[in-house]
Amino acid sequence: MKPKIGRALVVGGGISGIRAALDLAETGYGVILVEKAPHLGGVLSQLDSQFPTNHCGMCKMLPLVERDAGSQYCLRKGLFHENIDIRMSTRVAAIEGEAGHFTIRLQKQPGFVDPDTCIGCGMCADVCPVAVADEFNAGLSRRKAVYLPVPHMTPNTYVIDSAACSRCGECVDVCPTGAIRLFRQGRADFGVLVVDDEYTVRDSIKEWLEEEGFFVEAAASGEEALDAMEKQSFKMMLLDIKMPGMDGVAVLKKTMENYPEMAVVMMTAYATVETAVEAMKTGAMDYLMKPFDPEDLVSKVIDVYEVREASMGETMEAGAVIFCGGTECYDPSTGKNPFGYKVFPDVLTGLEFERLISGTGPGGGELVRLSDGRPVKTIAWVQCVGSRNLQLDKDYCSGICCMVAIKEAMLAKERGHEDLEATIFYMDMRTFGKSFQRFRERAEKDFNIRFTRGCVHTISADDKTGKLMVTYPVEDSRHMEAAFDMVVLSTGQQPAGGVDKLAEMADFEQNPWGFARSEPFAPARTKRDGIFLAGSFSGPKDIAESVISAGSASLCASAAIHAAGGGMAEVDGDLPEYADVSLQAPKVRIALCECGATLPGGIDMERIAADLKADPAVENVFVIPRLCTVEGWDMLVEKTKGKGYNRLLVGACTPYVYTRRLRQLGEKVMVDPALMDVEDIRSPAFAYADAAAGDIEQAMARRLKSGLSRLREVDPLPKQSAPIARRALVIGGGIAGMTAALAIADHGYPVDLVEKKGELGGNLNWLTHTIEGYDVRDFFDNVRQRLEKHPRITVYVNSRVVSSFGAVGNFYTTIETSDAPSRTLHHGIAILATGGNEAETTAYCCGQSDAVITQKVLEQKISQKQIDCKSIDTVAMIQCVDSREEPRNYCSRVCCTSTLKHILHMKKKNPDLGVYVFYRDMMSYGFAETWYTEARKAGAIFIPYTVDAKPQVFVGEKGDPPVKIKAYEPLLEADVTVNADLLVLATGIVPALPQSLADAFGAGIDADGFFREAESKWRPVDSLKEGVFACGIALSPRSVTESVASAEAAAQRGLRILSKNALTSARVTARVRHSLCSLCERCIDVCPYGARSVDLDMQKIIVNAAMCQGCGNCASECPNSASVIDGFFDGRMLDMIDMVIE
Amino acid sequence: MDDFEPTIIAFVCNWCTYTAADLAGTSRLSYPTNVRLIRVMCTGMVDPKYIIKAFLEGADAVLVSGCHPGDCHYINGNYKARRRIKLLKSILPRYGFDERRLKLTWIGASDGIQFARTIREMVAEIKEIGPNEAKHAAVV
Amino acid sequence: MAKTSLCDEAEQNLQTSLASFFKFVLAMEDIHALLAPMRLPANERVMHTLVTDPELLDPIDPFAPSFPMNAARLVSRLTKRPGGEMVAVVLRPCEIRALIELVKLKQGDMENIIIVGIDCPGAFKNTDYVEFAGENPETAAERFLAGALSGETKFDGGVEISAACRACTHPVPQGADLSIGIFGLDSDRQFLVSADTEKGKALFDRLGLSGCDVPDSRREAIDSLLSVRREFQKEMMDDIQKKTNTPEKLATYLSGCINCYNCRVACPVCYCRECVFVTDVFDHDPFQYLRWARRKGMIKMPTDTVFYHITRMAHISTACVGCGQCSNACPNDIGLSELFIASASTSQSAFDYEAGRSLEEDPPLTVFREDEFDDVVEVNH
Amino acid sequence: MKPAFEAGRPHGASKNLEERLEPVRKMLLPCMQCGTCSGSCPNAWAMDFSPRHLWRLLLTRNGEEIFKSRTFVLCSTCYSCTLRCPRGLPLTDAMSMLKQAAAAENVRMHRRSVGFYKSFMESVRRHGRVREMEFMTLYFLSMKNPAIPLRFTPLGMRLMAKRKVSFEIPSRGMGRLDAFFRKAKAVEDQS
Repeated sequence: MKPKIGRALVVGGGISGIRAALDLAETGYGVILVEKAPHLGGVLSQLDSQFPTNHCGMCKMLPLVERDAGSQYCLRKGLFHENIDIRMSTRVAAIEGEAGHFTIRLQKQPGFVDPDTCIGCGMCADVCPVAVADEFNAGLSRRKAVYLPVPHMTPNTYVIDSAACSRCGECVDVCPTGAIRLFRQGRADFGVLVVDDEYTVRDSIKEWLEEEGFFVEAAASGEEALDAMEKQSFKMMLLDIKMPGMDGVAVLKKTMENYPEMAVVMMTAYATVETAVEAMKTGAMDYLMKPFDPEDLVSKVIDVYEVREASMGETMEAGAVIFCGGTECYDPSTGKNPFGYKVFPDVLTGLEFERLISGTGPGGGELVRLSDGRPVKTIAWVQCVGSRNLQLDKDYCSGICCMVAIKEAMLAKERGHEDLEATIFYMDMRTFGKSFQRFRERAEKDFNIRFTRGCVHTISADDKTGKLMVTYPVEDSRHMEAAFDMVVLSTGQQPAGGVDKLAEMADFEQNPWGFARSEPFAPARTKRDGIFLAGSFSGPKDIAESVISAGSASLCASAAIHAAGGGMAEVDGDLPEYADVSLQAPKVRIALCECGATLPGGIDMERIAADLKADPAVENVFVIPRLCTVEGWDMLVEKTKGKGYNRLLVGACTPYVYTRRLRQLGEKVMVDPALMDVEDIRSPAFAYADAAAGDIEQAMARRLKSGLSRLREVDPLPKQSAPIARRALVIGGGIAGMTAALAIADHGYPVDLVEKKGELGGNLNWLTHTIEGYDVRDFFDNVRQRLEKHPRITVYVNSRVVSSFGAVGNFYTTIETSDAPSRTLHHGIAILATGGNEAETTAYCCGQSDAVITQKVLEQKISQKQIDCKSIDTVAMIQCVDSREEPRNYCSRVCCTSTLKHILHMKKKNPDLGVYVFYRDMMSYGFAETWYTEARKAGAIFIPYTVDAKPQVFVGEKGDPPVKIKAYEPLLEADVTVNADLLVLATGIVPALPQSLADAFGAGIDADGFFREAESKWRPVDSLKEGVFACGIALSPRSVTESVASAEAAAQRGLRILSKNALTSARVTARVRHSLCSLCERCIDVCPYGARSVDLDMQKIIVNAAMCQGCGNCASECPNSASVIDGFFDGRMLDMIDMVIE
Repeated sequence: MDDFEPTIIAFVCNWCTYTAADLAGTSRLSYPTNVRLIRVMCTGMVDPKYIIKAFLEGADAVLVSGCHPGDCHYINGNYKARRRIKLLKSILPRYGFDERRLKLTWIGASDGIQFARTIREMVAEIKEIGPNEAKHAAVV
Repeated sequence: MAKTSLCDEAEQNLQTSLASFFKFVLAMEDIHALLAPMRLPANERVMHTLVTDPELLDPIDPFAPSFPMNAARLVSRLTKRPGGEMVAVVLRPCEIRALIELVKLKQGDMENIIIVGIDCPGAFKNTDYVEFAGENPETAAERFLAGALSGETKFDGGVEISAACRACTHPVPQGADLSIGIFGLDSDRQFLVSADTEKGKALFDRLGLSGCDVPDSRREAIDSLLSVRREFQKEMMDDIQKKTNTPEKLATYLSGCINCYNCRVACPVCYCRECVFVTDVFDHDPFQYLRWARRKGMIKMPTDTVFYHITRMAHISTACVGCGQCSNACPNDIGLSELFIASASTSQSAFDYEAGRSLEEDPPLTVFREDEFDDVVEVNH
Repeated sequence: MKPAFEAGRPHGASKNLEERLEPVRKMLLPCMQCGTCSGSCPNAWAMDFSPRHLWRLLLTRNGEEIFKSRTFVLCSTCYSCTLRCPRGLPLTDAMSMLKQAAAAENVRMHRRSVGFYKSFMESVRRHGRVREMEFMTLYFLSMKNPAIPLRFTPLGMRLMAKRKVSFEIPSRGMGRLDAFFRKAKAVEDQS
């Protein structure tokens, strides 16, 4: 393991938090990942299916190089990485200091179940008498007060919902491992002294507090109290004011002198309130007026206790902090609730719908009406619920709901009743991401999902049919009523609760919409250095953009830590040298955990042990009562100290838990952890709960035997490692390329930047300002200056890549510069940032008249002051020119915002200017919606058109208006004519990524010419070929700020590799046994990662161990086991099959 | 044979179906003990040899189960697995290994219920078909 | 359009005119060697021989009913690595088809060879050929063709054309550069040369062959041969199906197997350098054998014989060209070709694939489409 | 189909009406034509244009069409649209402003409705509440058409039978609303 050169704090364990943590961990930093919920995954732990596959795929985020450092299982089960320290149920209480050197205080929520001891048997939930709505299933089902927060986590331990728990203690009695401590240790240490002369008062208070687990003493007088304090230490005193002898105030004074830390609450009758108030000046914390409610008193004590506990929270240091707090869904039951949410049971939110159709959902995935359990045959989605709503002060678009609704409709079609009809009611279908438009069309054509433009305004119930009646306008001003079995509200995103408090605590700002505010052109930065933002915490984002933003934030965090000199070194010692046992016969020692007494009755571990001993490879078998306890683990260490064996098999519960611990054990007893394994023998007892003990025993034995067979074959081979060139090549000198180059160079690695044109900047050369009013030129100048001065960046203008070969770590790329000899660069990674251009068009008379221009020309004319807005009367604009229909069937994402920007600019210059915009769907996603509203407020008229009835444009003759646009206005149900002085066309973006360049690096190109990501959501800037990344417009159409984010993310992905001296293979990696290989190259054909190649000179198949992910497709394709996967050798697999059939 | 309890060998992919099986376990969905799980990294790793071996050793059915199309952790291993199953389904029935004894399913990580149901249904179906003849015959 | 020419030299018989034709071919400047079946000097066996001197071509004997091995393997050796010279190779149709499969598996290369395919009336098993050739191997081809071309399958001494050949539905070469046809002609002296590829046509022109139409009699002869063969193939497959349709019957059928692996050595498309069954994967420990024996009460030794044959089907049935060499090679006379031909017919049709049909078709298991074969996936929603 | 408007040269109403429309238009600029107003309007069935259509006409400067429409006259001021508008627009106010514009500019087509409103208010002003007989009389007089009262006779008879229309002259409210009306007048004059 490499030295950790610093540490970062990631706050929030949703997708962006996981991504940011992994990015930093893979780069070698230590990460503390803090999540306030008791599980990771954020909202995605509740969503099983994501566009575009409509399944999952989250695991594709896991590390690809040095895989062994991280978990190798479904991310829904949890996350493990040796550099990531995960803290669940924890909040950040304070952040002090400055970038590079923050001091952070964490506060853990009180937990009643010890996760290290809980074995997830569920006996507690069985006896728990309290049932409440289950938030995991969006409240559609019920759970107990002691429950599993998510069903699929591993290890999955129970937690207690403190608010719901009645403290009855049933679970404590039944817990087989004693993991539940309802009255936690902490409270027993928290001594409370009750001082009152009245016996009944002090006795009942004592009783109430003891019930809550506190340690309580009572004193009948001031003198007694002072005595008691001398004998024992108390943290808190409840003190009566009016007492015979020494009164409360006197006791208080004395106490404050001797025990200034003591929290004193005065108890007073009405008559002495003033005294109590006076007492607070003396040092009392608070007062309670008699007679008081026991609950008030108890909660006051708990408050004091928890505040004190929190102040004792853990303090740690970190160089940077990334906030990934996500968002929350709008709750439609608040406010006017026009859709009858929670009034009609069949009106659901999107999240509820997804839970309903989930296999882990309340009905096991059956799509039925919640009102009467009948199958759903008609279902409607209502868009923009809690979004684009000025009344709710939500003048933004949540950006994700359109695609989510399409996905959900497809899922309903796939999983629901065969005749199911799905309708989506929308205002603008915002398919603004890569491939979204085609996805929508697939939904329409292949899935027969109906898209109806119209804002639903009323939902009522038809008592006779039990159906919901949905009323909506149709475009010709009439209203339609349609009946549905179920209505799903596409609820918008809103800032996560508590953003304001976090903002105050961490000193970052909020934007006008309440989300965390990021800096101009720096989407991950806040105004406070070292504090960064990722995911939808700073505004609604889909998964791909969240993942990109997480990369961007981790890059910034890494830069901050790097700039501060690396911070606290946490250098691990040398790796222990284990003896080479490859020539010894396998001798396996087996440890079996009895799992307390939780296994079903009649299971005899000794019988299993005897069965195993029959195998000659088994050296010894011993049983441990409970491995998960400290004593149990010590016993294992003790029992594995002796010699005589060379492999260790442990039969216990969840194997995932043990990865880290086995490593420690190995170091202690000097047995290579690679020769140790844990076999799960606990789940047969769950899965076969109804079976006879003998059957379960057999099932457990079979598992152990298969583990045995696996372990017997394992020979730890020396890891292969190959040195790498720690240098980057960035192709394209636009904003994305420049940003990526700077990001990498700032980390100390040399960068070659190749630009085909004579100057850097790309599209920044003509953009002047953003819609927010930020100056693009200033920004550009800044970046360019920094880049040109940077000692580690070499810029090659007028240059292009001629050829490239090699693989991650070692690429050799030849570039050609005009008027100079070509040269070959040796680099470890490549970033393609070749950008794109505004598309050219001949549609709508473009090119026939000066009055018809594109957006880019307009921007240039405005900046060069060639247009006098005051001298013209009317401007028309047409959106989606040649876009969102074949062959260029994608949304270019930036044009609608550009249109709004131009409108607002021109309207500012000339408020009387007539502006008419012909559009299909205004893609003013996110906060751009506000500018859409502003443009309307400025008086622009927006007229929708469809592909079937596009506007017609006529260029004027002499005397006529310069350009005339005819179109159909659906609301007026009439043809309209706009006589305009200027027509501006939004032609969209075309990529500039040549096929030959992509081929040279083994990168893929999609149907539209953009870079093909390894995975559109989970690996949005990677190529399938490791070491090749893309950013900016080469990836997909995006704004300047979005390009910066993607460039930083791509740089971060590259730094992961450059930060290593050499790339090392993982434990499960493919190898070729050359003496058996016939060079048929079928393995090369089936390798999805391009990790294999044939070396014709050597007549060998070469496996790039860093690129190989160990999927084993090569091995199963190879007819004679010449290609093998370490850990899955055919001989072992066959033996294992044999073993389990027995 | 009333007391016939089929033996089912299930090759499950590490990412999806293994997780689903785990989930079925932790959700305490009970399913028959007949299934013997063998975890593989990817269904694309399941060599036809393994399946043939299982049948010859007397497995009454073999299940290969992995990620849904498009979801394979390794991009496309499940598609390749599908071809291999297609191949075996064209060969094995010739020699009396009923086509229904070999199944390929896509069971995602959160489909614990489907996993349990698939096993239950498979056990019921195989009970109808009866035992694999190779179980007792000296066929190796 | 193919170019065709009828060679018909009145004063020569088929044997001698073929010899002169191939001498002419080998005399071409850019053809450096010829690989063709020749009677070896001892005059007993007909084997593929690599000839560089045209004068030595007299004993060339491509139509001898001898098929000691599938020569695709030999062509693979000549072309597997770069640097070979141009060789003309004389191959039976099944050899060409096997070669095409091997080239797809990178075990050979077409660039430096000219394939001269021949019409194939079939051949005897090795032992039968020796019997049939007897004292006069030089007349064996003539005697054989006299009967075979008129539909005979049984010959003097009770020898019979091998089952695989009788079931073969590809008697006419496909994928050859030049083809030598004898079906439907006067086989005593006539043969038809046709060129199907660009390479073949160029050679055809340089050989100065004159063009002609294909006689109708040829088409008729081929059709009738095919219908007889298809019928036999069906019978054969039905028969094998009956004999092996349960695991136990299959085991009985294969009971003579002694793990000699001759069949896979003889198989032209079993291209592995070393069969997996002889690698460490099957290097069992003694207690494993006992475990198996205990489980089933008894096991046949050597073990892994049924396993081996089914695995071999999984490995090569999509590439099997039905040449019958497996049967030819079996020391214990197991009818392996029947088994494999039947299995190949289902597995190849499953993928709409035909072994040896075209170089353009990828072997079924090296490719996939996202949208296919949903029939083998259980749907569970 | 006749072009509904030509940009730059809108089919405006008279200059005075246009001036009165301008503040309404400005008020409704954020409208996004979602149609929630139309959907929630209980009188929409009787309207010639739906409220959404009306606002669209307003925003596209088709003033002439607006005053040909009876839509705003049929607004019964229930405020459903205002309550529900996702843009939070004061749609009911906008309807009232249109009514006032029609009254102030004495738009021919709306004279009857204006007369109705005026008669109603006059009766209220006089008595502090509406006096049905007087209200009817005032309304019929303002119509200057003797046929109208005859047309309403059967309805009147039925209302009288049910004692919905009274001949009695209540005196308690007389003059009590004067201050109220004076203030309203002053506000109107001011604006």
